[in-house]
Parts: sequence; C-alpha cells; structure tokens
Amino acid sequence: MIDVHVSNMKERRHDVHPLSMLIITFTYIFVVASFHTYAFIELVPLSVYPITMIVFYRLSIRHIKRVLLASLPFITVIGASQLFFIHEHVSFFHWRIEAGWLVFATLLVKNTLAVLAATVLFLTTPIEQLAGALLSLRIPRLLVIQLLLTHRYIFLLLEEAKRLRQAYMLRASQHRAIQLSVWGSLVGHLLLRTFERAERVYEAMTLRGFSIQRMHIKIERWTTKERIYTYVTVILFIVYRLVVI
Amino acid sequence: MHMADALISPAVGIAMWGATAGVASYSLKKINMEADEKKLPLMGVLGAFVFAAQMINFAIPGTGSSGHLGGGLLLAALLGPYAAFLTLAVVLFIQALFFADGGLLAFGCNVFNLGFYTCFIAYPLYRRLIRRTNIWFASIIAAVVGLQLGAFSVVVQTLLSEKVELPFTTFALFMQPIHLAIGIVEGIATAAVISFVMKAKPELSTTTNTPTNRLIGTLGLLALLIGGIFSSIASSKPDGLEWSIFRTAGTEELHATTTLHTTLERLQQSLALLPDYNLKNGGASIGWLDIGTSVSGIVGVFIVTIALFVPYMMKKWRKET
Amino acid sequence: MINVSNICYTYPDSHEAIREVSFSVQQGECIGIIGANGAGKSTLLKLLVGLYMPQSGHIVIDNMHMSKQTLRHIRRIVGFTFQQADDQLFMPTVYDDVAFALRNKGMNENEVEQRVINALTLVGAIHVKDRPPYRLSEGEKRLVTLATVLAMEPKILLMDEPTAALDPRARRTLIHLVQSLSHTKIITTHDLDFVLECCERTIVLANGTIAYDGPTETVLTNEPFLHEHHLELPLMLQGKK
Amino acid sequence: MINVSNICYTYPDSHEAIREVSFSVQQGECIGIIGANGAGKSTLLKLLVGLYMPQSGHIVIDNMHMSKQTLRHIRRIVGFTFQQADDQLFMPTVYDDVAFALRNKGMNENEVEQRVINALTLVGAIHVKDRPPYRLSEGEKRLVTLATVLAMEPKILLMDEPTAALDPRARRTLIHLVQSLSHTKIITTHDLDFVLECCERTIVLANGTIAYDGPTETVLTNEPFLHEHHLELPLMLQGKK
Ligand SMILES: Nc1ncnc2c1ncn2[C@@H]1O[C@H](COP(=O)(O)OP(=O)(O)OP(=O)(O)O)[C@@H](O)[C@H]1O
Ligand SMILES: Nc1ncnc2c1ncn2[C@@H]1O[C@H](COP(=O)(O)OP(=O)(O)OP(=O)(O)O)[C@@H](O)[C@H]1O
Ligand SMILES: [Mg+2]
Ligand SMILES: [Mg+2]
Repeated sequence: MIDVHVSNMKERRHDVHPLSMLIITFTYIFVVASFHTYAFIELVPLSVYPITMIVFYRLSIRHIKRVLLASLPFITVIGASQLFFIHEHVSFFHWRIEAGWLVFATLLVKNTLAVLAATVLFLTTPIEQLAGALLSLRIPRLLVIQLLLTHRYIFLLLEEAKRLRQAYMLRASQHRAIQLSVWGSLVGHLLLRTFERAERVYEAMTLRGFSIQRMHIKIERWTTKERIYTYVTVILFIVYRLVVI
Repeated sequence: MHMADALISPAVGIAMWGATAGVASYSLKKINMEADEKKLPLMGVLGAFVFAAQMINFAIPGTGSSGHLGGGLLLAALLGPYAAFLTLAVVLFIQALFFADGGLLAFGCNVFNLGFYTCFIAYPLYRRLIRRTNIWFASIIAAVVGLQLGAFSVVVQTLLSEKVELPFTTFALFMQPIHLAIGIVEGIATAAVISFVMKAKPELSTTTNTPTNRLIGTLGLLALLIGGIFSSIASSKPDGLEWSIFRTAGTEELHATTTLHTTLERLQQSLALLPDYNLKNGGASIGWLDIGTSVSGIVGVFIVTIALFVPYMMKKWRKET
Repeated sequence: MINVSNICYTYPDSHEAIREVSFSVQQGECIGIIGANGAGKSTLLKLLVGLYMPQSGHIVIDNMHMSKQTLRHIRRIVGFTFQQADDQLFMPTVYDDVAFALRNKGMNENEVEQRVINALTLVGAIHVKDRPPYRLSEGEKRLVTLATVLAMEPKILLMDEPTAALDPRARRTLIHLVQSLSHTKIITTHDLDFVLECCERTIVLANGTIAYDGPTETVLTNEPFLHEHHLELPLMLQGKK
Repeated sequence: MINVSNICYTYPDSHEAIREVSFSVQQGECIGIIGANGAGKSTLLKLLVGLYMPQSGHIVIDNMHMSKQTLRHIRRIVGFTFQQADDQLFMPTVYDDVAFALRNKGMNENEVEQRVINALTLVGAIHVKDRPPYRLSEGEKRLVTLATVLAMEPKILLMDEPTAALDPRARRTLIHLVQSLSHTKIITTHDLDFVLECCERTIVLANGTIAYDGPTETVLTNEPFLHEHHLELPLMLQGKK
C-alpha cells in the first residue's frame, strides 16, 4: 500500500505557502471536530474546501481514495455501534429518523472531511517546505530535522524490508507468514543494518559538512498576500462555525 | 488504537496536544542532543525502522493468524525513554500526515496513548522485570501494561469528547481485551528482536540511559489519576447514554450560563440557517451550549491534571538522575 | 522452459521500466542480459520470479503461466540472487542461512549439512560458515548468496550481477561453476568478459526494450552497436587489438 | 599528504581486520588498493576518514594528526564514497543530495546550482537530477554518489569500489575523470584493468597487512604473485596473451 502513496509526490504543486496550508488545515479540522454529534447537514457545506483544493490542484484521486478507505473500518465500527446505543428518534427536517443513523452519518462525514483536509495538506506541501513552516512556528530544530531524516529513511527501509520479505518468500514459498523464530532474526538483521546505516548516514552527513545548527532548511517568506489569504480563509471557517450551529 | 479526528472534541484534542508538547520538550532537554549529535540520525533511522518492520508480518504460533511489531517498547529499549518518545512522536506525525492514520487534532492523544505509557511506564517496568525474570516475560508484561493504559486512555478520551454514545463499561470491555491480545503479540515480537540483537551485538542493548526505578511508582500514581478523573466525571454522570440524555434533557446547570452564552444563543437563533435537531424526548437544543459547557469543563480538568501531574513527574525524574 | 511475451512494467511512480519485451529460453541455455545503467535488467529478472507482476503480457515458466496461484510452484524451481546481497541474508549464521530453504523443505539434518557444506565449498566461502552474515565483507556476502541458491538445486538460476564485489579468483570460480552447471541460467551483468566466457546467447536491453537477442560472439565484437548501448568491447578483446 | 604508520584495527567482535599497516601518499598521487575479498580494503579506507579509530598507530592527513578533535577539519578536505551507494544518499531528490554539502557551507543558491549541474554532468547522471535517489538503479545510485563528492571539490578523494555496478560507458567516463583530476586519490577495487589505467602505484592487501606496495606495472604482470593473493592478470593483459 505504501509504494502507491509515494507515487504521488511528484505531482505536488507548491504555490500555497506551507505555513498557510498548515494553519488553514488545523483550523479546518478544529472547526469540523467542534460540530456536535448530529450536525450532519451543517458539516456538508464544509466539504467545499477540500473539494476545491482537490479540483484546483488536480490532486491524485487514487491516493485520496486509498487513504479514505484505509480510515474507514475503525470509524465504521464505532459508528455502527451507535445504532445499538441510541434508540431515540430525531426530527430531521420533516422526517422522524432514528438518531443512531444520524450520528453514524455525521461521524462518517466528519472523518471524511478531516482525512481529506490532512491529505490535501500532504499532497500540496512537500515535506521540506513543511519543515520550513514548522521551524517558523518555533518547533524545535532538532525535531524538524528528525522529521526530515525519518521521512527520508522510511522509504529506503521500506524497500529494504520489502526485499527481505521477498527473499524469505523466495526460499520458503510454502509459508504465508514468517515463522516467529526466523522473524526475530530477520527483523533483527534489518535492525542491525539500520543501526550501521544510521552510523554511516551520520558519517556521510558530517563528511559533507553537516551540523544541527547549520543544516539548511529553507524558510520561505510569508508574503502579505499569503497572510491575507490565510486570515480570510480561517475567518470564513470560524464565522461559519459560529453562525451555523 | 489510533484515535481519529472524528471522535474527538477540540478541547480534548488541544489538552492532549498540550500534554504531549510538555513531555516532548522535557524529553528534548533531557537527551541533550547538542552533546550527542550522533543520536539524531539514529533516531531518524530507527523511526523509519519501526515503520518498515511493520511491513513484515509473522505467524503467531498456534493461532493461524499473523501479527506485526508496534515498536514503541523496542524503541524505548534501544534509545532510552526520552529519545524513544520523540522518535515515536515524529513517526506518528508522519503517519497522521501521509497516511491520514490517526489525525492531526488527535495527534496529541495518539502520541500520549502510544508513546507516553510505553516509554515512561512500560519501559521502566521492563527494566525492572528483566533483572529478575527473562526477557520474554518482561517484555510481554511491559507491553501489555503499556497497551492497557493506552487503550484505557482511548476510552477516556473518547468518552470525554462526547462525540459518540458509548457506555463506559461496554466500550472498556471491548477495548481492553483486544489490547490484551495485541499487547501479548507486541511483547513476544519485541522480545524476539531484542534477544536476537543481544546475541548479535550485545553492546547495543545496554547503551541506553535509564530513567529511575521509582518511575514504577508513577504507574500507580497515573492509574490513580486516570481513575480519579474518570470516576469523578462518571459519578456525576451515571453512565454513558443516560448521562447524556439527562444532560440534554435540560437541567438547571445547563441554563445557568453566562450572559455571553445567552447572547450567543440569541445570536445563534437569529442567524441559524439550518433547522435545529430536536431530541424527541427532550426538546432542548444541543449545539453551542453543549460545546461551551463541555469545553470549559474538560479544559479545566485537563489543565489541572497536567499542571499537577507533569511537573510532579519531572521533579521526580530530575531527582533521580 | 521460459517464455516471455510482450510484457510491460511500469513502477508505481509511473516510471516505465520494461516495454513490450518478448523472448524465450530453452532448457539448459545460459543467457547474458546486458545494457546500460537503468536499462531495466534488474526489473526484468524480478518480473521473472514474480517479485513484480507485469501490467500486460504473459510469462510462462516450465509450462506454468505465472499468476498469484502458480507463484509458489514457480518459485520452487527458480533460484534468484538479488543485486543487493545484504537483503538476502537474514539468519544468525551463514550456515543457517544456506540451510534455511532446505530445512523448510523438511529435509533431514544430515542431508542438509551435506548440501550446505557442499554449496559453500563450491563457491569458496566455507571459511565463513559460522560467522554472522551481516559482519562479512561485501564480496563474502555475495558468495554466500550464491551458495544459498545453489544449495536449493533449482532448475532455473537467475542471477543479478553475480560478479559485482567478487575478487578475481572468486570471479574465476564462479565462471567455472556457471560453465559446469547444466541448469537453465539467466545472468545480468556489466562484466562483458564474463558473458563472453559463459553465455552462448546474449540479450541487450535498452530503455526497457530488447535491442539485440542472439549469439554472444556477434554482438560483443560489434563495436559501433556496443557503443550505442553504453557498452564497450570486452576487456579481453580490447587487449587483443 | 597522507601518512599512515603501524595502524591496527580489530572489529568489536574481535575480528582482526587491519594489522600493522604503514604507507604514505604524496600530493597528487593516485593509488590503487587491491586484494582478496575480506582482505581489509574497505576497513582501511574507513580508517582513513575516521569512520573507525585505529586501536594503535597513527594517521596524519594534510599535516593533521587524526583524532576526535581534528576529525572535522580532516573531513572537510576528504571526499569519500562508500562501497554501498545507498547509505550516502539521504535527501529527497538527487539534486538536493548533491547540493547538501554545498548548502551546508552556506554557498549561495546560484553557485550551488552551477556546481551541482556541473558535477552531475561530469559523471553523466544529469538525467536523474529530479528523481528521488532511493528509486534509482544501482548504477545510477553509484554515479550520484560520485557526483556528491566531486561537487565538494575535496583535496583528497577516497573511493571504495567506484566501478561496481557501472555500465562500461560510465566506467570509461570515470576512468577519464580520475585521470584528469589532480586530487590525491586512493581507490580500492577488484577491477584490475581500472587500476592499470588509472593508478601509477598499487598496494596489495592480504589478511589485513600490506603484501606489496610499489609500481602498478610490476605487480599486475607478476602472475604467480597475483594468484597467491586471489588476483589475476588484468583482463586486457589476459587478452594479449
Ligand atoms: N523502485 C523503483 N521505483 C521507480 N523506478 C525505479 C525503481 N527501481 C528502478 N527504477 C527505474 O527503472 C529503470 C530500470 O531500473 P533497473 O534497476 O531495472 O535498471 P538496471 O538495468 O538493473 O540498472 P543497473 O545496471 O544500474 O543495475 C531505471 O531507470 C530506474 O531508475
Ligand atoms: N562490521 C564488521 N564486524 C566484524 N567483522 C567485519 C565487519 N566488517 C567487515 N568485517 C571483516 O573484516 C574483514 C575485512 O573486511 P573488509 O570489508 O575491509 O574487506 P574488503 O577487503 O573490503 O572486502 P571486499 O573486497 O569483499 O569488499 C573481513 O574478514 C570481514 O569479514
Ligand atoms: Mg540492476
Ligand atoms: Mg570492501
């Protein structure tokens, strides 16, 4: 599943400032989460934001679909449980419907909106730019650098883990999953190599002049235009929240 | 057991962000990375390792199903609790952002549930057990304790958020046993890897900085606190659904709100574009008011908890090390 | 033995690595696959063991059409070594690693021992038998990976750059080994001298398609063609001039 | 320029890899280090950039005695490529990876761009500029690692198996490059033809000690000596016979 996620990175545009994206996304999710349990109708208009972004930036539908599907099982279980715990009826416009269903639907909408917003942030903002934005929000430099390093190594190690698993399967084609005894040694190997790699990476970095203070992370200027865009969007969300209860 | 944004109220989300930020900044100070810059790539690579290792499933003996490594306890064992906590936070952030696994608002909850209990309670317990018993027993117990606390914390956060109706007992009885199973698998997996590494490269598994034994004491403290918070809330509110209906049915305290609230309420009524939902049996509106009260209540409880709890823990740690 | 028709493979990031490749291999043939960096050699080999599935086209191995269902059977008769030796070794000692596949087959321990010792001796890595694989030098790792597949006695051997990191003697041993084995063999490499000595038939890949498929002699002496595909005369022939 | 005296190195698992090695290198020399698999070549190179610290003996580079304190200075003038290309590439795109060291030096973005483009063109990897390094083929990765060190313009170049995984044309480009650069260079490899073409002086390692240190011609034509150390005549010379 993960290689597919990776595939979308090159499609990313970056003409919205990462800081704006970060602030807007958080406000959006905050507003979405603040709606109450029955706020199905009120939530629906909020979908305008992610949909606009997706259409405007032509974000990868395939990626979005996958992420959404992956988030569904848990929320569905919790949502379905509401049918058992809520037996009241509510009036919904002119109909009387079971409240449980309304809660269920609201949960699904909320989940969709929150996941969409996070995915839009991810798809429009490359991690290096995000790092710059985090720095300007005074997130400690160490954590930001760590974020970059982890991100970089995830894909490398995923490849490696995949090859290890493949090598196992090539030699033990009759097994479906890896026997525990071998698993320890297999993952242990991956771990040892990871350690050695960490050492070599660090050396490779220092060989090329790395130090925490000097590591280059570009912070783009937050222009007045960007600011206005951000403030207006954020205020729109909040006003909507205050007006539509 | 990732919390999702849809299940959480802003108040709980922000309170937990605060708690996580507190623990993280303390951990940052504690590991003093400027002095040991080498730790940085190690943390990065190990964070990635946890990710990668989750791809490799193993067969759970005698069950026909398979499981994978969660990684929190392993990270703590290899990096020490402070660096492990930070590493986990970064990994969870990437998961939340890239794979929308967990959520951004729920990020604080997730770091706390998966990182805090594992690094600062399960891990010290592990250190202590391993001296007396063998590694398998120690890591199974530690993993189970960590996950039980985490799962309980999920239950509490969900109920406090009031976004769904779940009777406490049902929810807890659902979550705890599942996480007992997950904990056992996690413990076995952790032990399998650590015992390989101990044989292959003994120097690795001993290099971590240990927090105090006495942190174990905080286990009790923490259980008490969580229990305390929860029971104080639960006692004023009989149980799940009834409690909520009781509230929304309109009690005095609900209407004993500030003038700000009443003005807002009027404003809201005049501006409302969409119909109000009315609970059939009650008729009181749920909406801004509901959120207003729960926000103030919950933020209060959390601020007090964190204000009391985090500095207390920090003082303890400082004394010991 | 192997029949590949019109396969295409595009990586998930939409990088097209293999386009419309077709060829077939008879039992006992030894084929060299050569070509520029990034031509698609490794990708092609991985397709042949089903590590990737082609987006279009068919692969038939030993009369089995490759699919999720037949994968298990196919892998039982195919031995594959990765370009990166590291990824293949995961047991605590070299011995266990070579024995791994055999034990999985349920072979008894005596026979396992005999086969392991045999394979390690064959490649000249018997001296590292009891060492942990992650502590070996690159060349030693390579030798061990070769031993792991030889011990399985597969019908078909696929090797990705088997001579990389080997010292000249180990390379020579491998050449003799490949010449003496009667398996069907497909070998990708940049070592044209190796191809010259071991393979009667050569396939040249360029940008994911087949640019040449025929006798080794013909192509490895055709200098202009070789240059066009980022290749050179084998060094031994360069010396002759 | 480089002075190594009596260094010994034993791995933590008490495997002795380097024993009593001494040699010295003049400014501008190009030295080939050859020897059997596991002879200690990679270990020796890593000692020279301080990735490991010798248990005894001294290393002096550019008049600086190597120690924890001088390590930073030394590394500023030494460019090193690992035998495993993967480990060196850690940025999201090839461009960023090559630019990494330059940006760390605080160079301005224009100059960075110029140098990066320059280095990538030199090794012939300009076409992968915007791709993520972990998705490249092995040979492409190797080229990028070469570009990362060349962009830094170090005084001393240490390369561990630079020709492994390169296609013949890329190998040829590298040979020309090495011949044209005036840096001090130490190169370990199993590619004896490469040594023959690029290095005037050769060191043969055997079991962690120096078995030969002298002109390349002399040793690479001495067949019995080569055989003793798991080596062979360079292929070009084999062809001549
Ligand atoms: N995981 C991957 N994701 C995307 N593209 C890839 C991936 N692996 C390889 N590629 C690309 O596919 C093409 C073929 O790669 P492949 O590894 O098959 O080349 P190769 O012929 O084996 O090269 P080399 O001689 O350098 O090993 C290259 O352009 C490479 O950049
Ligand atoms: N991390 C390690 N721990 C223990 N022993 C090691 C380690 N790395 C290498 N060795 C051993 O040290 C010796 C020298 O290894 P080194 O990697 O320097 O060999 P090399 O000459 O570079 O070989 P190759 O040509 O195969 O790359 C070998 O016997 C090897 O097994
Ligand atoms: Mg390849
Ligand atoms: Mg080496």
